[in-house]
Amino acid sequence: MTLPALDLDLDVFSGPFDLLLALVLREEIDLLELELADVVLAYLDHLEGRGELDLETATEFIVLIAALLELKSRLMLADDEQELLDLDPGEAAEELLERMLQARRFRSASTHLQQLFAREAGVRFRSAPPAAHLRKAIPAPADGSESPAVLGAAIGRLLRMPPVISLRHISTQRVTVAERLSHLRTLLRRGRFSFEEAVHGEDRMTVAVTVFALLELYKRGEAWWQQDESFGEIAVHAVASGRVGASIGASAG
Amino acid sequence: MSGDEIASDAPGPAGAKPGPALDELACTIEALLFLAPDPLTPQELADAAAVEQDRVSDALLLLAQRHAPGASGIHLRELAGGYTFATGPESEDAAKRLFSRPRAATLTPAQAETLAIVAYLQPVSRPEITRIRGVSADSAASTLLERGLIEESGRSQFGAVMYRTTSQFLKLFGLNAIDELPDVAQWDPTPEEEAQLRERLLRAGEARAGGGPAPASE
Amino acid sequence: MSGDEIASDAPGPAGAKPGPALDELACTIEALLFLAPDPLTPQELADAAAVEQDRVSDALLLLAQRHAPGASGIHLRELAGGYTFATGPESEDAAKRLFSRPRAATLTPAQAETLAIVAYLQPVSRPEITRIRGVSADSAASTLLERGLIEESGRSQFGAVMYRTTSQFLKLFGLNAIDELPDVAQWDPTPEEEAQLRERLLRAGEARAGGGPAPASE
Repeated sequence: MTLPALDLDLDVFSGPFDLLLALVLREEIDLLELELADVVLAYLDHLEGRGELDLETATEFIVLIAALLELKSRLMLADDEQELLDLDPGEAAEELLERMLQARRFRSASTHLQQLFAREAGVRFRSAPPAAHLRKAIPAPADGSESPAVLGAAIGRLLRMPPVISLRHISTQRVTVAERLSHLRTLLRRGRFSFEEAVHGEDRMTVAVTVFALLELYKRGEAWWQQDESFGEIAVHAVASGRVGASIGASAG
Repeated sequence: MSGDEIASDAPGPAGAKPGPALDELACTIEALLFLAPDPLTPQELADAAAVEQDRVSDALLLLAQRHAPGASGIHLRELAGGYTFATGPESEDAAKRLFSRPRAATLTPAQAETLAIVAYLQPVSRPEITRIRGVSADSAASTLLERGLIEESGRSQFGAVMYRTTSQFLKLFGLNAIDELPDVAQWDPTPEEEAQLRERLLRAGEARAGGGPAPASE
Repeated sequence: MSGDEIASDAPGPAGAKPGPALDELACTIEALLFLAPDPLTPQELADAAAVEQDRVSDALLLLAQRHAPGASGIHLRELAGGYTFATGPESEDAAKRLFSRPRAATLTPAQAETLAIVAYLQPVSRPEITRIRGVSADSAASTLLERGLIEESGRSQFGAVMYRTTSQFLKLFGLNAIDELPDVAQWDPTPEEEAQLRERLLRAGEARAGGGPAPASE
């Protein structure tokens, strides 16, 4: 199996994993709408269905999902992210714990609400309007009873710009598949390079996006790769025209 | 829990007749007549309760006694070939007082905002209002239309309905003409900005609607 | 469940209690509760009936007996800060057949969670809800708005629209007031569980700081 073939059926997306990644990276799917835990569960189900663990794809999956998690947490933390990055592990754990407890609190409260709602099943209210002659008794508010200042104040509130969010950190992190594709293609002109060369010194997000760009190259028949042992060097080869196929089938599974 | 029915042993007043007890079917028919906005025929009642029509007739007899003038404030009426509940003349004065009490909260925050946008920018389209507010203004706009405070005024070049305020609006706010609206300057957070009010409102609205990458800022 | 059940063991009116007779004031209050679309407070009832509030309380006690489950298909309920009439589950099958639609859609988990956050933290903004849930609440919030369970209540200092629950919410969830919801802290873990959780998080944090590969745990 290849990871991209992992089929997902989620609230906001249904289709193969690689398409999901592409849509997230192109910002066509809002990462905040995506329950990453569901993606992990789908993957575990898939593994269980196969009955064996393919280390290579498992590693790939972990790298990609970790990248998504990191990206998502950045999105969620946004403006106070800088401070959080400076936290020591203890403080970070406290912060995370507080958030987990809060989420759990309201998840339990929602269960309670569901029970209240179920207890009221079968209760109906009359919705017929009162008779016309009684409705006529409803008085119109007096002339001049509203203050125009209410309208001016509303416009004032609407004119207020939201505080500017610092994008400094995120924008330095932002890396697109297109960029990584062109980087890989440059390297490919040599015929062959190692994955380590392609991502040397880069952050994890860039590594993840590079993996994705590599998958894209493979899909388009421009490259194939080879890894002789787990966690060993990954050698990426350009596909000479005319020999698409055979060696790919052998090495990219 | 207080959502439950309340009960007590208060004795009934000496003179009045309690009317007959209701069986299960009569209770069901009573519930249906209470819920339905229009009269229901015996056939409709029989179908809903899944019983024969003559059993419905028996139940209606019980209900007619229970809901007779003097025994209840809700009367069973036969109207247009069907049955319905209605209140009688003896409670009309109280009903008129009930409906004529001044209503609290004349404008909700969403309505005030929508009305302000229409008042200051008119004519303005619904999509524009939504862009400025950052959230839908549909139900607020519908209520304002119903209350006669805004009205349609043609269509934009893209076919969206445009709104303007009405003379009813001027009366409610004690204005002689729309140019008597107060100058926004005193509420303007950045009065030094030169651009048109409309343009500035749209820009702020779009910034609120997610110019940023995240739900940050709260 | 079907009407057959009703047909097979209909108890004669002999067994059921008719409830007390209603005096004139109770009849008037009964009429007012029938006419009003929303729950009425004892004060509103007293004003409309032009009597003292303690007389209204007596009348409500009579009505509570008359309109108790088993005695009537129309039940007196204390909801959303006032009194109102409603039908109960025993007539739901017949009502479903008559109106050919179920009473109300259920709540999805996302809607219930969003509603819980609004109910406990109101007024609360959409970005705040998203932050707590960890996933966007936009579509859930829109549905709750459409269903009249939440409504706008002004804007935060940063310009985000804030939400609160409505009296429709209280009505549909069988609550008299929002403070009838249990303290949210009751669902917090025990101190031991919390300590364990903290320790696990700390270990994960140290592993991460130590430069190992990021553990993919959410």
